This record gives sequence, structure tokens and C-alpha cells, in this order.
Amino acid sequence: MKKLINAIDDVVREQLEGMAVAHPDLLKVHFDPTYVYRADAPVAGKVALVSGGGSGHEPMHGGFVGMGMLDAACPGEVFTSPTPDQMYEAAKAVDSGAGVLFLVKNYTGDVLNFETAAELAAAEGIKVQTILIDDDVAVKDSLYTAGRRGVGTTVLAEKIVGAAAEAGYDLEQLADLARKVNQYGRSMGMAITSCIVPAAGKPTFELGENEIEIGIGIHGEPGQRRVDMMSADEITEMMALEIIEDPGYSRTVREWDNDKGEWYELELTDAPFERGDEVIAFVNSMGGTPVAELYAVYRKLDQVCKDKGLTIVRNLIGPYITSLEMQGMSITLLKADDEILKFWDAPAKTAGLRVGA
Amino acid sequence: MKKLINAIDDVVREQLEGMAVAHPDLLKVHFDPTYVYRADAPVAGKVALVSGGGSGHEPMHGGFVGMGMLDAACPGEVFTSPTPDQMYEAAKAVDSGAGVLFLVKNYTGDVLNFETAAELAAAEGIKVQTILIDDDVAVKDSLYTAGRRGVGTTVLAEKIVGAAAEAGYDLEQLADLARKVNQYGRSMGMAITSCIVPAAGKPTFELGENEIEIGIGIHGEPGQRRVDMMSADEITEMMALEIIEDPGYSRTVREWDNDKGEWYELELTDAPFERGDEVIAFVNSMGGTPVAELYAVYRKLDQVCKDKGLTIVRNLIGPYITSLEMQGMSITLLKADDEILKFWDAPAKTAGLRVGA
Amino acid sequence: MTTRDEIVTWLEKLAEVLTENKEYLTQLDAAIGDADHGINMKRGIDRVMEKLPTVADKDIGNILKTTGMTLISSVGGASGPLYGTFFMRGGMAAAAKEELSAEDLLEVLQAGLDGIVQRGRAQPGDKTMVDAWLPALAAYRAELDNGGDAVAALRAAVAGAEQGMKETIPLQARKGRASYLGARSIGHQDPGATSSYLLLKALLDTLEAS
Amino acid sequence: MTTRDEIVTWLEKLAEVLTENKEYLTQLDAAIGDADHGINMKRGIDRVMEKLPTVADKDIGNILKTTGMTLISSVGGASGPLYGTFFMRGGMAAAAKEELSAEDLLEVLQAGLDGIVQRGRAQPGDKTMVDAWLPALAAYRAELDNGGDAVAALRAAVAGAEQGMKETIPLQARKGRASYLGARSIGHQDPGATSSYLLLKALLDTLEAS
Ligand SMILES: Nc1ncnc2c1ncn2[C@@H]1O[C@H](COP(=O)(O)OP(=O)(O)O)[C@@H](O)[C@H]1O
Ligand SMILES: Nc1ncnc2c1ncn2[C@@H]1O[C@H](COP(=O)(O)OP(=O)(O)O)[C@@H](O)[C@H]1O
Ligand SMILES: [Mg+2]
Ligand SMILES: [Mg+2]
Ligand SMILES: [Mg+2]
Ligand SMILES: [Mg+2]
Repeated sequence: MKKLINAIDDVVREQLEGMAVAHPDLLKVHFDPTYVYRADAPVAGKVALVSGGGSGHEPMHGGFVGMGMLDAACPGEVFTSPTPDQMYEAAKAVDSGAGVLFLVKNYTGDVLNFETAAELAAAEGIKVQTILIDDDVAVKDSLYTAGRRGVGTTVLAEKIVGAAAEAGYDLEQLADLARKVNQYGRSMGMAITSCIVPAAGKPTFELGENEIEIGIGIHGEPGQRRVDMMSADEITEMMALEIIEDPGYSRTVREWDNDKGEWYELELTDAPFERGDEVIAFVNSMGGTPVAELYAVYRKLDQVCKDKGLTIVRNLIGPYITSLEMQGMSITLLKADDEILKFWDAPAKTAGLRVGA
Repeated sequence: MKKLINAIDDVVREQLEGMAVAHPDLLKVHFDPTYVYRADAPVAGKVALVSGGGSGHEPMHGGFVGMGMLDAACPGEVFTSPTPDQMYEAAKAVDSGAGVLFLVKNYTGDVLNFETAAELAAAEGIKVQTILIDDDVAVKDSLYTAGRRGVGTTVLAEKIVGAAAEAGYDLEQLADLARKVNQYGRSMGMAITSCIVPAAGKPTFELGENEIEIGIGIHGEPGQRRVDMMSADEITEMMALEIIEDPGYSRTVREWDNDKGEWYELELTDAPFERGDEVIAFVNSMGGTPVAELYAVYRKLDQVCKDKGLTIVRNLIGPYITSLEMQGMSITLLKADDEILKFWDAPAKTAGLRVGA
Repeated sequence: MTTRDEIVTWLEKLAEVLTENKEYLTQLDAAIGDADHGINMKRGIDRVMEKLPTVADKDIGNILKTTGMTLISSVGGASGPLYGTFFMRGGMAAAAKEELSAEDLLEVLQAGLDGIVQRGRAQPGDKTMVDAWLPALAAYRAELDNGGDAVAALRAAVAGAEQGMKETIPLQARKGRASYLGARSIGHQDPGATSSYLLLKALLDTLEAS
Repeated sequence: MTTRDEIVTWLEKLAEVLTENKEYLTQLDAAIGDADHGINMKRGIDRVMEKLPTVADKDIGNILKTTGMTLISSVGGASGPLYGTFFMRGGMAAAAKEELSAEDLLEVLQAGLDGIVQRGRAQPGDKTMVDAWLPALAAYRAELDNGGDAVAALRAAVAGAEQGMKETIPLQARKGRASYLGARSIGHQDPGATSSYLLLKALLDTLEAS
């Protein structure tokens, strides 16, 4: 394993220390428990947006802490969900009294740990809400799986919901917007190479010189299927069509009732895309694929969307939600309405994404 | 070779087509000859900043075309300098009458082709100047080599000089600033893996599972020396010290005399860094190294600079001047004065770099 | 009677076992997960070992609760809150106890399993750690009903856990990361079921040794 | 006398030769450069082949100038402007000529070499294409002085170029990309010197054939 790291046990901590010295104007890093938070937190009167997950997806989430996006991010070990004490301490640090929204990617580990954290925060009298991001169309059903994984839409949600929080949305409004963004977004990813978890020291899976994995998550896990290498156009068309033609998706999610102080379940169904929809298109590198290749993908994606009657009105192209040094990419399409576009265009100033600031 | 490409001969063109559909608000792409230029070019009264070089370094240069940076970029084939007709046509397209500054990375191919283009442009009555970027301290002498290569400082120069052009600098002032930025900047790069030129189909060089290349350029060429893998701290300290302790560097460069219409040679000597210097620090990914690892490098770089009496007052961290999917990184330190900081902080709106816009 | 010291020894033994099996559990997780289960468990149990001296003289409930809280705040992943809940609930069931009868021990383990199921909402056959625990506790109870003592019951439990663990191999995962592989999860042994088996085995070895 | 048709045939032969040697030249460049010399030359000569029909009936100067301009605008890299200048200067030396005497041919080649040196400012022994051209043209001139004809002189030139090419192997590059390798450039044959040898060889083969 060749990486720019020192001792394996220090990888995440040292990367966070580097962020702290690089961006003191944007963020601070707290250790034991570990969380990254806005330099100016808590922001008076503002609902705090907090996310987190395993490390190895940089710039997400820590790179999105700052004006217009996250108030705090909780990094776990590489590809391992953070722990409830991190989330709970982060929430306490950034809560202005207006409440805290946890944006949670749907992985069993993240969900169980954030649920525990929400219970702890609520017990402390913090108004809290958790919204799940589960947008990965490679996962077909929710009955026989842990449900769709949270992937590309997470980045778009952190930008859009973060801007709405900045604009003064209250906790309920923010939760509604976050839920909508999640239901409007769909993603799919593919891998050209595996990646090496530092603590493991070798690739999580082996891919042949002519093989690729389709329908991967963001943890270096094998995908939904393994196929022979194809052209960028073929790969892009196949993935774009699976996203665009994805039927309605239903699942039961748990959200927190602040009055009753307990979880309740609600059934959510995502509507499929329709001709005439305007979309934000996000072409993401898994980390090792250079941006130039993403433009070849975007070129085809634009054609496929046009053929299907979708109009791309905004785009994001680059490495934003990654799997260490994995080569590959993911495509996310997010149905855009006026509310979403307004907050997409709003300023953001973070280490990983800057808009109008 | 597994890449997100279609036919090998179409790689560069399709990537550029993707950029054109993705960023119509920022740039346009002209083919035959190929160049990327500002959507609003020519900008009345403004000196046009034009650069270019082989493809495979994205986002540089095409990704830096837009307000506050480049007016045009000329992409060659992968790792192969573009041709004079591209540069000449680009200059004609973006010249407002105020003249054109060619920013040229010091590689024989780039230099010879840009020199030919400058002669053609001058013959057309375009006021033209060429400034060389040669900042790679891995190249020790200029007598027995083609001189230091143009690497990381190119990105910083395109930002700073681009902002000055936006602010109304005339051709002479701009050339002086560009020359100063180049003389204030020093870089060094290293490779963890080789990279695959699409047309070649296999890695340019083979590296052992425990070997790295130190002192590489940006074309997948082997470096100045091959050593065993070291820790991020060791690598960073070694490279930072070679940059910081680099002695004065002298070489003869050719610049164009618009009055006489001929080349003249001038001898330039770069002063070494001194304790008390303020610097802009640029930690760059060669393409395949994820940003998280760069923060581990930045962490150590900050310590080494402090030890050596240098203060990092600004930084840039990410993949900006790359070698396809190569894993590795480069460090650039640029001595910063008020003029340089003013234009570093000025707004820029490009696909690859956004500041305050 | 299972004493407080045996509980402490059990946890120390578990630390050894998880250290020895760190690679193995991680490999199982690499096949159908994200290659970190062994690393997660090792990180957690190491923290427990740091904490243990501060509570080793407290009652069993206290020791188990501390173990659970430590795992929750150090393991992460899916297994963190699950094993954490297991020990916290077990600790509540053993509140203020200095020693555990064979029945007490069953109550502790059952309370722990109930916690795992409440948090994770896994069904039998979902290919999770639950598939090791269910047959294990059923066998324990059966042996107890046949008049067996704690060691005999645990021996039955470990056999049940081992069988449950092995029977996860042909299953298609419906919970956790492995569920994303669909049919590709078939043919691999579940990492969490394996660590649960190791956990029970460590307890048995401890009691047999004394 | 070298006729216009022989010049055209030479360029066509050169296209074949550079196609056959595309891999080889690229490999040489991979060792001490950036693995594209064969690709660059192939791209350029293909464009020349597209253009050639439009000028094949013009005078030799015109054909060579067009070849040079085409290479300049299609090859890129260091070799593009260098070979481009070579043919443009050669074309000027052959302006309006329909055929070339042995002396004319020498003038054409010498003018081309002078252009390469002016643009690239390479010294003998810098490990560049110049190291193939210098001995080649020296040998050509010597053979001419000994009363040899164009074919004999070219035969000597090719031998000289081949030797010069081989003698680049022990040299340390002082120009071009290879110079960045310092001592590591020693032991490898220079790609540009090799393509220059192939260029002369193609001319010889053409004249020998007719
Ligand atoms: N919903 C669940 N209920 C019970 N056990 C589960 C559940 N989800 C996952 N597990 C267990 O967790 C194990 C994986 O743990 P680990 O790899 O440490 O966490 P992660 O999957 O987050 O990386 C699985 O092998 C499985 O036994
Ligand atoms: N200054 C120079 N003068 C003469 N020939 C040169 C010079 N620099 C490089 N060359 C020749 O160019 C060759 C490399 O050409 P090529 O690989 O096509 O361009 P690049 O080096 O830009 O990739 C070298 O092998 C060398 O013979
Ligand atoms: Mg995990
Ligand atoms: Mg080249
Ligand atoms: Mg796991
Ligand atoms: Mg080359």
C-alpha cells in the first residue's frame, strides 16, 4: 500500500489537523470526540445542519463545513460510521437553540449511531430532527435490503439545505426541504478500480484488467454487478437510463417526534422523473478518476437527458463524494424546482465547494 | 487500460465538448484549430491572457478560462504541446487590441511552438509577449538541461496575472508581474504511481510496490530519482526543504520585442527564500491522490515552513495541475507581496477555480 | 455461579480472541461488506481494556454497562451500537449483582439480544449476528431445562451459535451492508455472526477454565 | 536527378516507415521522454498524406513547404516545430525546382538542418536529432567530393545518421525532455535522432528503388 500517510492509526486525525491549519477562517476541529465545526458556530437564530459518516469520502463531509453548508461534520474512521458521542457533542457545540438537523446517509451503521445520538441530544433538551438520504438506484428494493444507500444526493442536499438554514428556515421547514431533496434525487455509481482501506492494507476487492463494477456504494464495497469494460458513452448511457427510468421507490423511514420524544415511522414514495423535468446534474469522481474523464461522461449524460426530455439547468462536476483513491464515477440527477434552485445558487464558502463567496 | 473514454483519437475533443456543454456561461470551445476561450471574449480594453500545453493536466488550462483568469487556453494532444496555429488563432479571437500575453510552461515543445505562434501573431500586428514559467527545483541547472520545467507556479500565475489583467494592467505591466510571479515561485513533485497515456495504452514507467519517484514533471515522465516509499511527513519535509533551501537560480530566457519585432535574450536570477517571507502554499494532487491525503501533506508543510521562518498566508489544496490519473502530489511555495496577494484574493469565476464569484 | 472476576476475565479473553481474529473478521467483511469488522471490534475492545481497571471492582451490571458505553463510543459502524446495546441491556439485567446464577446469565444474554433486535430490527434469517444469537440462547435454555449447569448450558449455546454462524453462509443478506450485494452475499459467512460466536466461545472458555 | 515524383514517393514511404515504427519510437521516448514521439510523428505524417495530393503536381519547394507547414500545425511537441522548420527551410532552398541535383539535395538538407539548429539551439552531443543530422550531412558532402552521385552520397549519409543515432546512446541529454533525467538519460537511444535516421533512410530507399 502506497499512500501519503504516516502511522495508520493517525491517518484521519492528521488529515483533520491539516484541515484545521489550512482553513482556520472556515472551520475548527475538535478531538475526543472528533468533529469539524464552523469557525463562527453557533450562528445565532440559525438551525444547525450536522452530518457525518465514515472518513474516506473527502471533501465530504468536513470539506463542506462553513457558510451556506454544514455547521458540523462528524468523521468516523475510514469507511466506518462515527459514534453517537461525536454527533451528540457536535450538536451541542453548534446548536444556537433553534435546533439541529442531522443529515444521515442510509447505511445501517450511520443510521443506528445517529439514532442513538438523536436520543441523547433530545434528552439534553436539544430540538433535533434526522433526515435520511437514500438515493442509490442500484439498490432496487427496500424490503429485502437495508434500503437504498445515501450517495451523491448527500452533497447536493448539504448545499441546498445548508443555504436554506442560512436563509432562516426553521427546523420543520428545513426537514421538509431535506426530505424533498432526497426524494427528488437519484444516483448510481461505478468503479474502475478498488481502493485500499489503510487499516486493511490491500484492495477491498480485485478487479480484472478488463472488468468494472456497476452499482457500487461509496465504501469500496463490490457493486451490484461486475461487467466487462465499456466505453464512456456506453457506461454513461446505461447508468443515466437506470436513474432516469427508475420507477417510484417506497420505503419506511423513522423520524423523531420532538413533542412525544419518540421515533415514528413514515412511508415515503419517490416519484419517477418525467419528461419536462428540470434537473441538477452531478458527475462525481470516486477519487482517482481525473476531472477530464468526467467531462466525457457529462457530454454523454447531457445527450441522454435531452433524449429523455430532461433539461439540465445546473451541474456539478468533480470529486466531491469519494471512496479514497478509487477510480470510477457516479451520476446524480436531482429534480430542481424554484426553491431548490434558489438555494443551489445561494453563496457557500467551504473548503470543498465555493459559490459566490 | 481502463479509462472513461471512447475512441482514443477522440479523447481530448470529447472532453472539450463536455466542457463546452457544461459551462456555456463561462467558455466556448473552438475546433480546428482547437482552443477554449472566454464566453465574453474579447473583453474591451483588457490585455488577453493566453496559455496552453498538452492535455492531461486538467483542470489546467481549459478549466481556468473565465473571469479573473485566462482568456484562452490551447490544449494539445495528451502530454503533447499544442501547435502554433492553435495559439495564433486563439490570440486573434481574444485580442481586444490591448495585446496578448502568452504564459508558457518551460518545455521545449511548448516553448518552440509558442515562439512560432508569437512570430505569427506579431506578423499580424498583434502586440504580443511571452513569459516563461520555469519553477521546478528538481531541475538543478539550466546549462546542461532545457532548464527548469513549468509546473505548479503556472496555476498561481494564471490566477494572479489573470486578476491583474482584469484590473486593467497593460501588456508591459502584466509581463512584469508574470515574470515576478514566476521568479517568486518554486515547486517540486513526486509520483506514487505512473499514469497511462491513452494513445500509449500502458503506464509510461513501472514503479515497484514500495517505490516512488521524486522530482517528476507533469507528463508521467520518470523523476529525478527513485527512492523507497516513505511516510507523508518524510516526503513532505524532504520536498519542502529542497524548495525552501533552493539557492538562486539563473537562466537566459527569450522575450519578444514588439518594436524591433525580434527576440531578445535576458538573464534572470531568482532569489532564494528568506526567513520572514510570507508565502502562498499550494499542495497539488497529480490526479489520482485524493484531497484527504493532501491535508496530511499540508499539515507537515505548515510545520516545516514555520521552522524555516516562512509564514503561509494563503493556500490552495487540491488537484489543479495533474498528470492524468497519476497518484502523487506537488508542493509549490510562492513568495507573496501586496501586489500578489491583492490579485490572489481578487474574484475568479472558472470551471476549475472560483473565488468570490 | 459466575463471579465478577470471571466476567472480567471473559472480557480480557475476548480482547485476546478479537485481536487474534482481527484479520479473519475483516476478511469476512471484505467479502460481503467493507472490510472493517475486525478492525472495528478490535478498536472497541482495546478501549474496553483501557476502561476495565477503573470498574473491575464494581458490580457486574456496572462492568457490563461501562463495556457497552465504551463500545458505543469507540466501535462505530453497525456493530458498534449493536454490541454496545447488547452490553448495556445486559448490564441493566445484572444491575447490582456480584455474581450470576445460570438463570441470571441467561437473563443477561437474553436482555442483550433483545437490545440488538430492537436497535437493528433484524429478522431471523437476515444473515446478521442475530442468526448466531437465536439458536445459541435457545440451546442454552433447553440445556438449563434439562438440569444442566451454566457451563453445560453455555457449551450448548456455543454449539448453537457456531451452527447459526455457519448457517448464515447460504443465506442472502437482508440487513446491513451485505444486503446490497443481493444474491452475491450468498456463500459467505456473516462477520457479525462470527464475532458473536467468538464472544460466547470466550465466555465458555473462561468458565471452563475456572 | 531527384524528381518531384521521387520526392512525393519519399514522403509516402516515410509515412509507411513512421507507421511501422510508431510503437518503437514511442517506446524510445517512454524511456527518456514522455512516450509520444512515435504518436506525434504518425499524427503529423498522416496529415501530410491528406494534404499531399493537393500539391503533388507543384514544384518540389512547394511540396516541401506544405509538408513543413502541415507538420508544424499537427505534430506539436518539440519535434513538430523542428521537423516543420526542417521541411519549410528545405522547401525554400528548393523553391521553384522540378528536380534536384545531388548538390541541390545537399543544399535542401543542409538548409533544413540549419533551421532545426536555429529553432532548437541544440549543440552537437546534446543527444538530439541534430546528432544524427551532423554526421549524415558530413558524410554526404564527403562522398560528393569523392565524385559519388546522389544515391552514393545518401548511402553514406544514412550510414552516418545511423552511427550518430547509435552514438546518442551513451550521451547524457542536455536538451529536450530527456535532459531532465540527468545521468538517467544515459544508455538510451534518442527518439528524435532515430526518426531523423528513418527519414533519411526512406529517402535513400526511394532513390535506390528508381
Ligand atoms: N440491522 C442489523 N441487525 C443486526 N446485526 C446487523 C445489522 N446490520 C448489520 N449487522 C451486523 O453487523 C455486521 C457488520 O459490522 P461492521 O462491519 O462492524 O459494521 P459496518 O457494516 O457498518 O461496516 C454484519 O456482519 C452483521 O452481522
Ligand atoms: N532543442 C532541441 N533541438 C533539437 N532536437 C530536439 C530539441 N529538443 C528535443 N529535440 C528532439 O525532439 C525529440 C522528442 O520529440 P517529441 O517526443 O515528439 O516531443 P516532446 O519531447 O515534446 O514530447 C527528442 O528525442 C529530440 O531528438
Ligand atoms: Mg464499516
Ligand atoms: Mg510530448
Ligand atoms: Mg463493515
Ligand atoms: Mg515526447
